[in-house]
Amino acid sequence: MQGQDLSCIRQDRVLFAQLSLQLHRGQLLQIQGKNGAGKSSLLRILAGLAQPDDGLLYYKAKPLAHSLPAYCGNLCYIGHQSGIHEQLTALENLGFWRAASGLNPADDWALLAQLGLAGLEDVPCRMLSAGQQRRVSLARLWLTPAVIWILDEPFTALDQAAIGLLQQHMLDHLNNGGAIILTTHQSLTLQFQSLVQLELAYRW
Amino acid sequence: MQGQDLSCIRQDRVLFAQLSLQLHRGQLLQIQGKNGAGKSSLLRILAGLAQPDDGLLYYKAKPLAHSLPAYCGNLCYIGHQSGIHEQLTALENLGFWRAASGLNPADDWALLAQLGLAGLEDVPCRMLSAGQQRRVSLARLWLTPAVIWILDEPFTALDQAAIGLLQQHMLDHLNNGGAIILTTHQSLTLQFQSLVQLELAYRW
Amino acid sequence: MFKWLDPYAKSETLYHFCGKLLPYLMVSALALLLLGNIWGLAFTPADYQQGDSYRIIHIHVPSAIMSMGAYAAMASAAFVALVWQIKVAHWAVLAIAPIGAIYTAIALITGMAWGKPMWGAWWVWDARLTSELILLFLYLGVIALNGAFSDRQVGAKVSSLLALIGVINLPIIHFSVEWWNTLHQGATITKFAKPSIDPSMLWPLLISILAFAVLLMALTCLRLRTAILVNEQHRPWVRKLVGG
Amino acid sequence: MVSLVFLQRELRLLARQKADWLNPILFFIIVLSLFPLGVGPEPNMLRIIAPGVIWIAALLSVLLAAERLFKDDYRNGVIEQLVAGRQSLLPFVLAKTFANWLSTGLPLLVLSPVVALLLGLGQAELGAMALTLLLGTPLLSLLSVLGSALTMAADKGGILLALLILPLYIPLLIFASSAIEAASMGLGYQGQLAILLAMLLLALALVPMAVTSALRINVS
Amino acid sequence: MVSLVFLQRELRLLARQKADWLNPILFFIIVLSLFPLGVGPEPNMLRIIAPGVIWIAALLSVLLAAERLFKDDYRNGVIEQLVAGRQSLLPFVLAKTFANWLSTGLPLLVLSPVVALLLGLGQAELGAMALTLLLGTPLLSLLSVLGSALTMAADKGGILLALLILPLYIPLLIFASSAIEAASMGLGYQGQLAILLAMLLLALALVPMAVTSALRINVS
Amino acid sequence: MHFQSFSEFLAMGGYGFFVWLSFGATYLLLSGLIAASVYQHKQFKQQLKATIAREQRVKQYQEQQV
Ligand code: HEM
Ligand SMILES: Nc1ncnc2c1ncn2[C@@H]1O[C@H](COP(=O)(O)OP(=O)(O)OP(=O)(O)O)[C@@H](O)[C@H]1O
Ligand SMILES: Nc1ncnc2c1ncn2[C@@H]1O[C@H](COP(=O)(O)OP(=O)(O)OP(=O)(O)O)[C@@H](O)[C@H]1O
Ligand SMILES: [Mg+2]
Ligand SMILES: [Mg+2]
Repeated sequence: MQGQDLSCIRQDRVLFAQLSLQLHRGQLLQIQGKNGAGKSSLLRILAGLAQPDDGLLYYKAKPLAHSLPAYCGNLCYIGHQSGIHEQLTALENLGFWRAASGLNPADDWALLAQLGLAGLEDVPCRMLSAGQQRRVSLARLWLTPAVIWILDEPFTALDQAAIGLLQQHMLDHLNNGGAIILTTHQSLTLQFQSLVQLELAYRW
Repeated sequence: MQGQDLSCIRQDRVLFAQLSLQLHRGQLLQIQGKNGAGKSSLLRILAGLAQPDDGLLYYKAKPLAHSLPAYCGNLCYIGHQSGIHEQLTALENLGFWRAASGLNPADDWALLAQLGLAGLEDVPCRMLSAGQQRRVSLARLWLTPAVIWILDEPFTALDQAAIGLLQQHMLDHLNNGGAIILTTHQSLTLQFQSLVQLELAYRW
Repeated sequence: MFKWLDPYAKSETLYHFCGKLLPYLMVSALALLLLGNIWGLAFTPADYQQGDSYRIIHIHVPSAIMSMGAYAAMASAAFVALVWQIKVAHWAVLAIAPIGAIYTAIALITGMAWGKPMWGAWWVWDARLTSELILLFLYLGVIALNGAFSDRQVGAKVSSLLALIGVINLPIIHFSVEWWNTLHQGATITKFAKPSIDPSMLWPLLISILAFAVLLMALTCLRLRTAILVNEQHRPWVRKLVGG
Repeated sequence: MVSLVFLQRELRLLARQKADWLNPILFFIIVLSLFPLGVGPEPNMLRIIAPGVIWIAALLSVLLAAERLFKDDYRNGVIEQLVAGRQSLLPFVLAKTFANWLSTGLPLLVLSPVVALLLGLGQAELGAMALTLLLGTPLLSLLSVLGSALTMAADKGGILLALLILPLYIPLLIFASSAIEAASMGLGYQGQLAILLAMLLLALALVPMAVTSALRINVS
Repeated sequence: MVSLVFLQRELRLLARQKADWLNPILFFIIVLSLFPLGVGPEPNMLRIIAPGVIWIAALLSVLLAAERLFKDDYRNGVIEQLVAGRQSLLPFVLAKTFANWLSTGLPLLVLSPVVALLLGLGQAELGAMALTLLLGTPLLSLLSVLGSALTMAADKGGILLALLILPLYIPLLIFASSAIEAASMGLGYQGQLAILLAMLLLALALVPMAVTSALRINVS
Repeated sequence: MHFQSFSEFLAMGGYGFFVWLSFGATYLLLSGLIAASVYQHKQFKQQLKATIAREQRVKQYQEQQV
């Protein structure tokens, strides 16, 4: 996938212009930048949630407009918001996501236990701590068959153990031919071979 | 200030029991623990927002119940939530907080510029990025004359520059005889002499 | 006064105290109820105006009066709970609310069943009837509000506050007959000086009222015990009691 | 099927927020009982204003319940996720609509005998009322889902929703109350029912599409 | 003073969320115009039901606006902060109440001539209506602030609030509409006004306290 | 005894329906309330017992692991 000459303008301020980027299978693209540089805005454009003010996106060398369903089906976007319903339990939230993306039911209990939520599977999510809620929303990365992951500050609120776990999972995904775009202010602790960094300058 | 034999029970699970802690002027108390260990719950108890299920809090050797106004007046609590209104601008939010804690108006423009929000002072906060919103809510630490600060994961969403700035400000506060209780999953980068760490175990 | 109450604020003591009281209360409530109702149904003369339909009085008036009594009790518990921060009192509020709601429903149903033959309509929009309906809504409001919070403690406190605020409705119900001209009967037995009712009818009625009051206490004890267990389930004494 | 899972989620949410389907009923009864208090208790007068009053109360209770329909899911980012995933928006909307009707429309229908009693309606009016409620409440649910989707990202709450819905709702009100009135005068009311049915079918065809695009617009 | 700053904040929010004070007015008018549609347009009938209908519409529009009163500030953690700081809760509540009245009650008052026109009321009734609105809408604002504070942290939205408020509101409805009715029959209505005033004063004394404690409870 | 016969007692001077309706409803509601209260109490005790047992099993399991 590829983006060409992207630009985004928010409140009459040019966040970035003529930005081009490419992402291949097995590649991890880390977008860096100060607070307010436009990282989240860029990710939302890449996820198809917003339109670029200029420029085009390509997926498998075709403009995105033509391959939208294929692209969206292959995408997993996790943003600043959690995407979990506070009244539902972790288990129910997972089941919902599974169904929404057309997957078959599987052993969510084991997954949640793996994520350190053993014993909290059937507690409404609003009763979980900040980090536990984050874990539930990240659990989707274990479910999804999507190839492209777009993660906006996934490490927020997680403790060290969970960060390690998530990075390991990302590594596995890359090795399986996946591609990841992420932003984070914390530095990555594991060794990623195919790490590409893109620096967004904070423009005023 | 002092806490004795505190315990907290959430959803019939004992998070901590018989926990005692002390905090002196000039001291930084860092509470550590896994996700869901009960850090936030402890901080809320210390801030007087929740009642401990057992145990007593003392402030200046008097039980808290007797010295509540003095304690609360001397306290600045910043939790997971931002405490800023999304519709109001950064400037208006600061003005509100200033008034709410009975302070005199001062030069908020300079403060916001110092925090890297120059040019965004009069934009509604919902149009700010995650890290910029966090900066606005942390700006209160520059306003408040409170001696005790209670900060729940203050570094979330901040970039490295902002984290450095905040830590420097915390250092100044400690040197001026303040006291800080904080939780964070990121490690502190500056050197704090009087750092005390308290580990909360994740109990199931 | 609260020196005296204090031991009962300890939930374990209260649990056992309620447990001891419960059988006596329950048995005497049921006995009184049966006595009062059978006496009233079969062994008193018919009213010269209303015929035998007046026998509904033996449940209508007790349940109506005790629906208000239950509210008063609930509100006092709420007051104690909020002012002195006594947890058990919060639970008492929640224990009483459903009982009061049922009593109110009984008063409404029996009133309607009495109104059809007497006034020719199941329901009229008369002040007392309406305010009794509002009482039902207040009870339901307390119950619903408590259910609306996922944090049990917060729910209990907020519904106590609501129960306390709703007290203003009690005088409205009681004096509604005097403030608005209505179909409903004025005070007949609550006029202490000279009850304007025949003693042969009065006695079974008084017994029934007493029965409803004792039943209220019995049910409160029972439900309070459950509430204590639910809220104190992590305490060692509960664990030992239930046994595992 | 996917749709079923979505429906299951909504129902579970309803079951979780236990009294959520009870509250509209209580509200409906309370609003109905406000009228005799405000207007005066004469049975004749009540019977005349009954059709209008019932339908206004029904509107308001459905409206109030609809307000938060999408709010939570929007704030949590659930809808953002669904839009990003694209395929499953329509079943989601259908499930929401159906759950909304189950929790607000259906109870009103079940309640209609009680209402008839309270306002002193006769057999014929009761029948007409039940029939119009049967056809009208799904329409109402559709409309409020639409309004709720439109106002999802707006800062203003229920009132904006109400404003959007009310004009659309007026034809429903007119035909439904005229059906009940016709019944009370012993006339037939098949005509009104047919119109209600037509409106319902039209809404069923158009509203879900409108809702999905409203959601999509609101997210970006 | 502190209170003024809080009030200023609320007013600024109102100004920002521009149509927030316009919507209740529109809602009020729309509900009022639903009645002629639902009940039938005979002027006599309308005049009889007018007092009740006006007050019911007023209640509903204030109620709808009240729902979100504290929700935003709660979710953002503003109220948590105020509770932790403790001293400034009462001015905050007073400012909220006053702003709520300014944005919902006052417009209704200003609107009353239009309403009189819509429902065919005469001079005397108009006067009575304006007076009862003057005394009643502040009370209504106080009640809805109370309900909003009680349900702030609740999972359910507007309908629960309505459920809690409506019983408390009924006395107001009865006296206010009976005042208008008395006016329409050419009788005096000082008695009703005095009772309304008494209720207002009582509420002014008690409600702010209750609201602050409700906020405090909801946060913990 | 005020009534001459049982059928007269049932008829209640023509008001039988209303009288028995109210008494029936009353006893139904009251017994429902009592039964529900007792059931809730019993059920909660049982539930708690199950929870305690489960916790102990978890504890045992954890000790085995160590
Ligand atoms: C749905 C209909 C009715 C409701 C909601 C209702 C409600 C009440 C209430 C709340 C009370 C207690 C008042 C107090 O203690 O201050 C009461 C008392 C009473 N009711 Fe009813 N009532 C209804 C119908 C009737 C009918 C139809 C009759 C008889 C014709 C009746 C006769 C009485 C009598 C005799 C008392 C005792 C009054 C006293 O001594 O204070 N009620 N009712
Ligand atoms: N909803 C919005 N409407 C208008 N402008 C916005 C909106 N969200 C963000 N902006 C503006 O766009 C700029 C970039 O925001 P963005 O969220 O992309 O930053 P970011 O790089 O993700 O920062 P952070 O590290 O703080 O998350 C910000 O300076 C902000 O002023
Ligand atoms: N509102 C709540 N109601 C009930 N239980 C809660 C609530 N919030 C948290 N808990 C429970 O209390 C435990 C501790 O939560 P807390 O928020 O204190 O954790 P934490 O140490 O701050 O974790 P994190 O690092 O993820 O922020 C959690 O396991 C959770 O299950
Ligand atoms: Mg961002
Ligand atoms: Mg935390």
